[in-house]
Amino acid sequence: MDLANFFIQLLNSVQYGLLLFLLAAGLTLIFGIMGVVNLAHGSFYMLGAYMAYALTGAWDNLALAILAGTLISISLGWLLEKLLFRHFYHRSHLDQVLLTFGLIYIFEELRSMLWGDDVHSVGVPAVLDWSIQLTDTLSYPAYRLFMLAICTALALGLWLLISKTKLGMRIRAGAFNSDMAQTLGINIVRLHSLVFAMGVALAALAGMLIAPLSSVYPHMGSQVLIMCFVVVVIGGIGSVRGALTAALLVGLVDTFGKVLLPQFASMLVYVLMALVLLYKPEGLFKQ
Amino acid sequence: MSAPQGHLETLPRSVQVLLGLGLIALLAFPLAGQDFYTQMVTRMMILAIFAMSLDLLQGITGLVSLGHAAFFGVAGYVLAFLSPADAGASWLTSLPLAVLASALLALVIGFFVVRTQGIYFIMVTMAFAQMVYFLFFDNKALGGSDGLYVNVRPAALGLDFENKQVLYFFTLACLVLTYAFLRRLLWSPFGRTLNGIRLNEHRTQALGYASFSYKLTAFTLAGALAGLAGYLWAAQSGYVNPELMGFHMSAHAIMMVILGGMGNVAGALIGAFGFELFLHFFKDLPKVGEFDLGKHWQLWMGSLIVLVVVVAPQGLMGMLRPRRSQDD
Amino acid sequence: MTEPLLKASSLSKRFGGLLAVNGVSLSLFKDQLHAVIGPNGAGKTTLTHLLSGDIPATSGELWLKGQAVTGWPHHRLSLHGLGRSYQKTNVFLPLTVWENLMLAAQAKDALVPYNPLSWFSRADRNLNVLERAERALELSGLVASKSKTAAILSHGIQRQLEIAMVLATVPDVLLLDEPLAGMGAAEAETMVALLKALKKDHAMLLVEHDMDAVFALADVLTVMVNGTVIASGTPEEIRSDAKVQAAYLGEATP
Amino acid sequence: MANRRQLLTSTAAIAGAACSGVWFPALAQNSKLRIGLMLPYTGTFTQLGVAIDNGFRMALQEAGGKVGGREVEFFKVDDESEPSKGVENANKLVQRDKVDVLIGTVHSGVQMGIHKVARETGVLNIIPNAGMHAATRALCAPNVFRTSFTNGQPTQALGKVMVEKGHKKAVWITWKYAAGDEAGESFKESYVAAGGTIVKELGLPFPNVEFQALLTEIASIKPDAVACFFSGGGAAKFIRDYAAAGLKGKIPLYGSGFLTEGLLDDELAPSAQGIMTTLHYSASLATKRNDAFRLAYAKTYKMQPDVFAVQGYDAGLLLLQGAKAVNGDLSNKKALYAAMESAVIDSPRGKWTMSKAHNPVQDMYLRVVEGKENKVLGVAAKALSDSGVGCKLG
Repeated sequence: MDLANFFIQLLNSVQYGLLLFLLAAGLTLIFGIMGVVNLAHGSFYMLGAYMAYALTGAWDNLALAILAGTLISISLGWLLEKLLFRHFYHRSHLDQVLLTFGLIYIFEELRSMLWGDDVHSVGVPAVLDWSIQLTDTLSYPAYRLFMLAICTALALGLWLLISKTKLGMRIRAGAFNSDMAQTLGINIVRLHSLVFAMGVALAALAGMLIAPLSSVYPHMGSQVLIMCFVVVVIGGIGSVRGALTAALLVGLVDTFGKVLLPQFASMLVYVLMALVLLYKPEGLFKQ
Repeated sequence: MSAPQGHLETLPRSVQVLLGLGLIALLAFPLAGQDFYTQMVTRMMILAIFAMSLDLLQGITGLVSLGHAAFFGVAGYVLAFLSPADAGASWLTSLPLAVLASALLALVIGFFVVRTQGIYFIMVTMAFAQMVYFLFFDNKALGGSDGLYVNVRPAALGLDFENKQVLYFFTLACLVLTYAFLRRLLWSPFGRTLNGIRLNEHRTQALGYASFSYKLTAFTLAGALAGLAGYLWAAQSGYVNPELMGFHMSAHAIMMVILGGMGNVAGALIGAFGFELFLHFFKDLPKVGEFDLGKHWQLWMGSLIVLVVVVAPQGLMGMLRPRRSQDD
Repeated sequence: MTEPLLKASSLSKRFGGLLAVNGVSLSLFKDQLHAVIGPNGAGKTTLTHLLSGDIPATSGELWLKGQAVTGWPHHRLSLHGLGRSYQKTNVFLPLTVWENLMLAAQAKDALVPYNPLSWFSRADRNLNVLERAERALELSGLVASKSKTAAILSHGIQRQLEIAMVLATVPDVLLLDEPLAGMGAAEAETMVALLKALKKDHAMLLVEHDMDAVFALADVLTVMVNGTVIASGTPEEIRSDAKVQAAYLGEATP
Repeated sequence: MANRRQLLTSTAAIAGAACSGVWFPALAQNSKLRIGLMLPYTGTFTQLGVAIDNGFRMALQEAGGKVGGREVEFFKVDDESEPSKGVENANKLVQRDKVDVLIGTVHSGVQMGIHKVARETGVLNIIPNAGMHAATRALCAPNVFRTSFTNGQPTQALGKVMVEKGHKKAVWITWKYAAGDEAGESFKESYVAAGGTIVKELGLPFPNVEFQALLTEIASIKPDAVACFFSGGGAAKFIRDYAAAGLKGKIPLYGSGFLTEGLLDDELAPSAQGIMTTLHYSASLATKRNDAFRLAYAKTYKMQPDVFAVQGYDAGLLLLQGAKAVNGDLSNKKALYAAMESAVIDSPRGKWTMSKAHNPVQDMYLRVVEGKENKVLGVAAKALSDSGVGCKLG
């Protein structure tokens, strides 16, 4: 592996890491900050991807589709929080596991009834449909560079929101001690619906943004689910900075694992997770 | 489940009667049932043993393992490895070896995972189970992604598992023994201490109990019992594959235990039978006019699970237990 | 004086920048109650945690019944006769009083967990465990609420249960962290009587704010301020010690 | 299942249903032929399951809905592509519904479960897709026939083609699981035999679809060509990433036909132009038989058939021929199997016959993606038969 190749692989690992952060961002809110074990996170990601496919099919404009899709997923998140999740904040993690496992079944079937079971692809918007020549044989798709920018912006935005803004402070207070936050005049009920809706929207947004890169197919959510939990847990539950660091770390291990240690590639990420949890039982950046 | 249940060892009358009747039904069942249903009920009993083994961890010790299927699958693979191509291995030797293999694996993994707490325990058990899953999935020598056959089912002491009735009653005996052992455990000093660890680990240590070795023992014991269930599954189906130790199987076990109602082992038993019966029921729903109900079994199953967790926080067992006033 | 049951020398605990306990040395002797007083944040509770092994000391040594026990984990010290109660009630709330006591009483000669005998024997049929639990029940005056669930007991009775559970482990050394906190006058009175009775054949350390109880019970008094011992001696010596008065009892009394 | 009355009634109900379900094969002649369909109706391979189901039913409809002169009754089981339930679901059809023939399935892991039951109960099993080698090699059985392919068959034809096109140094890439390994084995055999050398074999964990790292490796190795095995969503993504990485123009991509089969929609086609694959079928196969089949299928099901529909259709044709030879009495196993072994299937993919190990001996077509079609360039391998090594049949 010569130097140029190494740097390209490094770029690949950073790009995959940021992609993983985008995927796990919604989970850092719902699972990380609100403490709800949300196994249905993968289903929201899948719904986002299918919405991108359906809406670009109708309007042939990804940006518009993403806008509409985000609004739809925010209302879906808000509705789910109101109907179901509101009653589960003080329930044990096991109840949340059971609830969200049931939701996986429901969303998988709704997707099959609404959009069928075929494999689809979503077009890259024309303005981004070009590549930069890296080496004589390899070029780098602009859409992935665009994704690099989007994910970095999202990471920065989420970190700023959570740790620097008043709303962020209220969210953290609510998560840390919701009863105390309530007595200080924070409307916890509205805050929880807002944060939950944001979490669902982020998961769906990830689905819509990544759709042009990944194709759209049944059960795509379940393949992503475990990796999102790995990222959030390694980073330290509730820490946005932790999730970003962990995502980059997993991106590194996965990318170079495939190239250098192919026969152990599939186990490396889990070895990393076990090592982190045994060395720092609360993750890298425990609050 | 919201407020931790204190009394695990006492079972309400209605549940005891239900279990008694259930046992009689299971004893009589093979005489009436056709081969397929005998095998179906055998499978339910195997899953019940698996669920009870997880309940020892989840309901009694308060350790939620999302990787319990690793020990279930490994025992099945041990039987596959020990089975010669054209003859049945003797279960007299292969069963203990399989259970021992699962116990050893549980001891090794337990030594690492038992020191973590809460959510991190859930996640680290999942990580180790995925490692075991990929170890078998990626290695041709261990059967690879398509798995291995148990060519001829084990037999010993005149009990040949090729005969469905024999395996049915052998599994029933294992079910009853496992249930009795775990129920008895609840009354033992070991069981009481595990219960204490679940309710308040810090004070349990303050009283003089080395909670680490208690939790490790419970984890190993649960791994061994899961191995028993995994061995029987492999003996019954004759085919083992990596999915037996996959994430889905571990989540399935957690579902059965929560659905049934945690802690007193009977909940896990009822949860296992209930979960499987509902699964079969929804899948065999007929075609009503143009709308094939059976095809959308995932919708009905998902809705049922959500309904149970919203309506019955204590699981199915909660519904059987009369609303007890606090100071019983 | 005979060998101290519990001896600590220059125990310290640093939390990052804060030196919560700074080089504290003290000894507890049989049939003697050693009270530790001081303003809030003086490090009294942290000291009890260092002695009981709840938290590891940054430096310093510990001897229990003549044996060096520095760095021993919490449960091992407890098994060797060092019982402790907690400032914030720390019992098994969903269990009844009797079940709490049985679990405490069972610890003394519990088999190792991986010994199958401990899986099969009946916990509630072990005679000396029953006897220990019964004794603790009577001593702490909880016979009336024996089968009540701990969660629904009044705060005072829960504090009594806290002490009863320590007694059920039949310790030689007793560390009591504000046993009278939040108790009504009557309950406090019975508790002081109980503690006085316990002084016989136990070495006791009492952390308490209730000065009447302290001066009624203490054989030796130690005053801590900001993590260090500023004075130690008989109650009379402490009462007249200038340093104590300046730091703790407000203006010097005439 | 909440209370004891409900648990007991349902257990009794099952027992009762079981007794009434008892049925005597002796009355086979006039009663309906029981056909079991065990296919993925949910999960990642649903699209394939539905295509096979459609193709199979269409074959029977075209023959007047009768098999060997007998009315037909269908029994469906959703196998969810879940290997751990393979044996259980197969037994549901064989032991509970007492089917005469079991058509199934797609996923190799589930096929292992079916194969176990087929070998133990002797039920006639026609495999419409799963390409696992064992079923028609070491573990072949007289009552098991396959109308699709062995995992290695398509790539067996690929080696010679690539060498003929002047690609002496190639990279092989696929998922590390059974189907990928088996496809890789036979590609290596054929490619090396034809004089090519495999510069590197790349593999990634199944079902990981993050190809970027390995595409970078390929770009740095600069082989003459790349050969691969991918299918479904992963295949679509591989094509997009391969094109997006600029490799499309520079390093020609070859693969087993499943890389492009049924995936060439408006979004993906541009990235797939020029990809050459070998498969035993193509939608643009210009034969009257194929056109008639495609027209009938489009009319009946309002969608375009793919190779999986053809494999389901051929399963129907095979069953029809076998049953006709024993005029419906499937219990006459010897004559039935003899007829099926010697059957000549007039399939939309072209006529094919059954090998000794009960796997199709069929032409492998070389196809290239032009527009939204896999245009047929010619026959890459004439009447290609799987080695069937280790099979003691015939």
